Amino acid sequence: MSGVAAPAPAAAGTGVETMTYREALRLAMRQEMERDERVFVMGEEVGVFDGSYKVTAGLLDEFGPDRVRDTPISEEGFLGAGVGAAMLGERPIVEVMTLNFVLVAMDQVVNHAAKVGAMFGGEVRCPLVIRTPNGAGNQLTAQHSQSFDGWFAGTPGLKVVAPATPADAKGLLKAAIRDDDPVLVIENLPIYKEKGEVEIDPDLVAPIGRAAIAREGSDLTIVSHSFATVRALHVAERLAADHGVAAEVIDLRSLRPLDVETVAASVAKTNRALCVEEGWPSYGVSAELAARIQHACFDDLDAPVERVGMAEVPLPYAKELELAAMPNEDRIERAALRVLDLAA
Amino acid sequence: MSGVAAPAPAAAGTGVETMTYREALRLAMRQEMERDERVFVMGEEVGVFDGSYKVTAGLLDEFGPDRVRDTPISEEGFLGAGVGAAMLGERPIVEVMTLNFVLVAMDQVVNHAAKVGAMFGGEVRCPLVIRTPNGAGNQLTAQHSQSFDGWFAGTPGLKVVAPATPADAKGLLKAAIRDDDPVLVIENLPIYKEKGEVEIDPDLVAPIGRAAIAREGSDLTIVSHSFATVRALHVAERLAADHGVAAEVIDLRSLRPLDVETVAASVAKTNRALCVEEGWPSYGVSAELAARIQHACFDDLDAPVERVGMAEVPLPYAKELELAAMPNEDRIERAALRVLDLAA
Amino acid sequence: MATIDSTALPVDPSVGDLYERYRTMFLIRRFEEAAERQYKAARIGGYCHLSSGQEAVTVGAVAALEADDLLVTGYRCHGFALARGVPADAVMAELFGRAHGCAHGRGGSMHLLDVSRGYYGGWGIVGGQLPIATGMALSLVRRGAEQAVLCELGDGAVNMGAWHESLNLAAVWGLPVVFLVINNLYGMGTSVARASAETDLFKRAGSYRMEGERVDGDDLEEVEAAAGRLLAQARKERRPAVLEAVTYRYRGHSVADAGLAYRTKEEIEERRRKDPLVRTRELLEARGVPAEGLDAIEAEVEAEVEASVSFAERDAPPAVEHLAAGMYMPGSEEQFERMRPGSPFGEAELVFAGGLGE
Amino acid sequence: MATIDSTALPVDPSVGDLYERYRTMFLIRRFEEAAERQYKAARIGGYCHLSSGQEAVTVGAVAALEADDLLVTGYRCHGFALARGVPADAVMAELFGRAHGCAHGRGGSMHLLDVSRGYYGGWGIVGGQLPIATGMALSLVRRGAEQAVLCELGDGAVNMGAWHESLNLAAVWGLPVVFLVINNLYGMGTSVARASAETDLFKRAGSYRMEGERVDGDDLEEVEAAAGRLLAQARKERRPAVLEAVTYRYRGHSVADAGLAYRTKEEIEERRRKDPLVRTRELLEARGVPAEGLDAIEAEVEAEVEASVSFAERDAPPAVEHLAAGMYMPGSEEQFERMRPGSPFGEAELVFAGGLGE
Ligand SMILES: Cc1ncc(C[n+]2csc(CCOP(=O)(O)OP(=O)(O)O)c2C)c(N)n1
Ligand SMILES: Cc1ncc(C[n+]2csc(CCOP(=O)(O)OP(=O)(O)O)c2C)c(N)n1
Ligand SMILES: [Mg+2]
Ligand SMILES: [Mg+2]
Repeated sequence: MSGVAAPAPAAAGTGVETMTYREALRLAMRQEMERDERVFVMGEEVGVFDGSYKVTAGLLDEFGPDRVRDTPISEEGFLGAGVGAAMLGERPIVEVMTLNFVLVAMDQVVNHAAKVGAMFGGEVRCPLVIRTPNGAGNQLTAQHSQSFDGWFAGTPGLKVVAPATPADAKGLLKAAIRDDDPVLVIENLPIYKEKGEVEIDPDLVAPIGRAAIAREGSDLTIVSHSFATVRALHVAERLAADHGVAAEVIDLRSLRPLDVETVAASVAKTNRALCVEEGWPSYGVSAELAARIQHACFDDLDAPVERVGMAEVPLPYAKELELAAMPNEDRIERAALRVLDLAA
Repeated sequence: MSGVAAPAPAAAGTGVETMTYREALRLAMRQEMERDERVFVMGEEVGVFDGSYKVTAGLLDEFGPDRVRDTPISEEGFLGAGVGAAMLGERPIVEVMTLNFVLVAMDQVVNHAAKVGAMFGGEVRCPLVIRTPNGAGNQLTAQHSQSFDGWFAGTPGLKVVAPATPADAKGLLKAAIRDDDPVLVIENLPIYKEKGEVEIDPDLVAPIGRAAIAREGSDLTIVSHSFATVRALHVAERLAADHGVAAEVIDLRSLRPLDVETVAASVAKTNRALCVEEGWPSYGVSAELAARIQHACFDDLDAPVERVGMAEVPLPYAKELELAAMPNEDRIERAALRVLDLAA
Repeated sequence: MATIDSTALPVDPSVGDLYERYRTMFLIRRFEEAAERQYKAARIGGYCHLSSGQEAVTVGAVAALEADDLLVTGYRCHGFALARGVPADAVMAELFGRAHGCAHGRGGSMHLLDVSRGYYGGWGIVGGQLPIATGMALSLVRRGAEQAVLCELGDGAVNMGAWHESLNLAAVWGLPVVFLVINNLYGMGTSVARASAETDLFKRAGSYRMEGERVDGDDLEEVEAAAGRLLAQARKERRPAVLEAVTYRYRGHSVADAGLAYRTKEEIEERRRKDPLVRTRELLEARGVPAEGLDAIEAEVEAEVEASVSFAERDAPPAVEHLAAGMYMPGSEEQFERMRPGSPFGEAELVFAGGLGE
Repeated sequence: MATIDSTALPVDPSVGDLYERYRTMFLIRRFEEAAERQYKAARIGGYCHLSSGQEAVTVGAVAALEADDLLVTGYRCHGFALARGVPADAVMAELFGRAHGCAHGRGGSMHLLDVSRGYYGGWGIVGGQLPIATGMALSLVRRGAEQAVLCELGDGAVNMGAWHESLNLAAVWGLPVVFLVINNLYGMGTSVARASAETDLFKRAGSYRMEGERVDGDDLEEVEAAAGRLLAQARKERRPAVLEAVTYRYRGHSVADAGLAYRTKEEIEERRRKDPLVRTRELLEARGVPAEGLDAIEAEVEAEVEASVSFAERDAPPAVEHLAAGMYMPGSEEQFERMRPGSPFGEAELVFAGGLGE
């Protein structure tokens, strides 16, 4: 690759800082762009506008317009351009404003990026990163509130991660950038402002394919990813306080590969499982989880696996309807009590 | 609707004829086009070329170019045009050459057709039919062998049917055309040539949302749809002949709505379930099935629900690899024996 | 709606029309200002895309529609709904997410509609409305109707694949649709020059042997005349067309955007000096309409807008039991009946028990 | 590859090039005839899209590439692979689905490639290759390379949204890519006139202020000259362009299509009379190359094609244990390790045990 330098030694940096999820993503990009000239960011409004959700704020000033590239509104075109650049060995990070808009570029993701490795017999690779938030909230309505996470996780050839904490946002985005395969990094709208501790160390990378035990417990396993993990942790507190129940929360972090081992080990201990997701559960991520759990833990389960997600409607605008439709903490708690045979 | 007449009484016709799945689809379209002027067919090569898989053969001659409309290659455009026409009360049948190509029109299907009813508060409807085959076979390779059935079945606002027999191909396509909501009719490439008995009666419509018991049995429930049902029936014969096992085969016919009741009743009887699909099982249709079964039949199950589908790779070209990857009868039989605790 | 004292007006009937258009422009401006206040008071949620500055093209283009023509737009659609005659009450109630909103509180700001007025929405995916408008035009041809579709989009949307596919279909099939490109110089923070290789957007019509025309989008009469001519051609000769109207949005992309990261205060100020409302008012005065008559509009419109806010405040939110209303045609419940057993979702009650109708 | 007895040839070195091109055209013709026979004998599966009749544009355009330029095509790509120098053995083995095929038996007829020769595939979704080629051109700019990308597509593909988005990106960013539109008059059974509102396809370049040119695609030298000029501009001035080459495919869309439902035998016969192979041969003869020298090619090429068939026959199929080879980068197995427990799929062994490398 003439003209584009190989990775330089990582910039120095240590310690732990409290920052938002959004800032953690930005830190990951800055560190990787400093480290490796092949990394560049491309998408609508990532530059002059500082990112429509401000994730890329300041990067244009720091890295210039060649490496922080504003695009016309044409997701199919620029996402496909990311595939092509990646096939030549670049490390493009393509930001799509929200997961809803990936649908206009679906063919490039599923029929192209995901196929490069296998279809050409391993002769060429596609180290592309696609970053995009899923999720509802703020009354954004039917066309702007969706979570298609499972569709991509069900596509061989892709890898899919969905960090739930600022630390994982940094670690997994860095892992995705360094990965030699196409990785979809699912962010989330309400989670951008969540804060957490993040290790600054530029060499620290979170492993793809490893779930985390976000909270230990012995009575019930709640399996979740992305913002649902934030909800699950709150519910776990409520369950402890109000019902004396010790819920274990597994944060999947990665949807493909899926860490069934960690989930199964937890369920083997708690004997009860609840799967929570931001998207529609029918044919969604929680379906795969329930299917895996019943298979891996058939003799361990004391109750059927339950699922909670978005109500199965195109999300309506009115606040009252939106709240009722979302996998809110009340609904999660009620489902948990059902699994625990504590339902009223 | 000035100029487009309301449904006329159905053309006479009775009796039963043996015909291919392809012919049954054609019969359904002919009958509905005769009955209702609002019905028209649109897609690539549906007219002059007689359909790339010959489903629409002869319709252009019979109904003329206004009602059998060849389109440029622009799925997003003409599928969206179908949405618009349907919103004005037409009954467009949009043929997409294969399900793989729906990806370039995904936004029109999921963000538009599926949203019309709810997003506009019921003020306008979208009685659109999308017909398209899924499936692999014939070495069509990674970009032409996919089954995304679950993605659409997981989209509130859509209905999804997937007939496995010529009789259901006729009955369900007619039901889809008469339905007031957008319906995706998933056909299948290898199934087009399958033959079966079909009632000619133009008033006969198969109900959406009702699974069929394709074969009765007491030892094991095999749940499948589309071409997987054809495979499952063969395997059921083998299981009977070689192992004395009486397998019940449930043909789902409809994926959204999903007839959980029929599946659950069968599993309550057999205590064992195997889910088979043409697509990738991870995050696929069989995941939802296994999740539903473990929930509805928790106390009935004597073994974990098993799943068989396409190997989780972009389908390779070489015949040997393709065969190994497909959910072929050997693989289904082995999985069935596992569920039955008869595995070697 | 506006009560014009005809004795105070010159005889030329076209002045009456102009007066009416001016009033609508004014209504849009004041309505959106009120919407912004309500948004900031957290009584309106979601995105809120204002069109202040774009009133002339909005009102002029809609004025060129016949009563039975159809209208399809993007998400910046408050003005279009009002111009098409959707009552301010129904629009404001929709922004408040209330039951008597024009989409029964389901659509919000981006998904206004009124089928009784041939307005088929308010769509939120950039470019997504183009194939739909094209299909509506196809349906008009199929039934031999002498009607046309007006399809609004922004300068940013012309770079989407849907633009290309729709225009080609419309042209190759000869469909009665006019694509109205509102070129307000920016798509979010991206100027036309940074987004489009051909900055004369109307010229892109040439790729489909389609007529393309550019007008000053702040000149109400020019917009209406051009739209009228192209819509007539569409209706009578089934010739689709592109009409590019150059204008400006004063506010940010949405209420959440200050709108200054990508353009200067001076640029905005300069455009404000050429405000289409002022221009139109000057036109009316030049044609002899007394200033008092025009001032009267202000109070009248303000009362109308205020009334819409109180209407929306008083209107009830949609009932949660009807969460799934509209999703499927009533009657579909039976199809879904057998999905219930083993349903692992707490919301099953919502979807089924509430029924699909309202 | 071709051994030319230079004593038998005139001194003009350009004749040597022409001779070489002619030989490649001949190779493509014979190779595809053999492929068709093997397809009918069921030794080749999938789709099989032949390009007989299109050899001049294929060979002329590829001849204009520098060694380090890049090539991206659609699915009708046997000719492009051969013209770019991929050995007939590797192409035929791929069609047979064998381990030493250029895509190791994974891609088949539609997904040929050879990265060592800058040929990045053979893609099967109409229009899908355009954004990818555009991104490759972007990468060339990023690294300051004086190289260009040639991206082939058909007349049917110009109506896809991906065309529009890619051309706009290439133009607005100034990318070194030439879009070669092979206009063979039909996309499957649909003529250009029924599919495209603008039938002079090259004129669509104008929508992006891009240069567009049309050539006789059966005139080898005209194609090569135009492609050479546009590629040079792309490399040196970063000016993308459209080159439309009008030609004809003799055979059906694929081997499964007789190709007669949408066109007449007479039309095909008329085009065959102007066969680019004959035209190129006449050119060589006119420039003094003796007929015997040209006849000799035939035997030589036929031997090469036959050898490729025997090579493919003898080559082993890919091992089933390596079903998942290439899907993920070797090393990813570890990431997938914890997906195994509870894996309900009989194929887990295939995916994991076989490993991802080969
Ligand atoms: C496919 C898609 N991509 C991105 C967005 C996010 N988005 C909403 S509006 C907009 C800008 C559109 O600009 P323009 O077409 O000029 O219309 P304007 O906002 O100026 O009215 C963008 C990028 C979207 N809604 N849909
Ligand atoms: C998006 C998409 N739609 C449809 C098809 C099916 N298809 C394959 S080739 C083809 C015709 C393409 O015609 P053209 O671009 O003129 O190329 P040619 O076959 O003439 O080389 C079609 C419709 C496809 N592969 N991809
Ligand atoms: Mg704009
Ligand atoms: Mg062609």
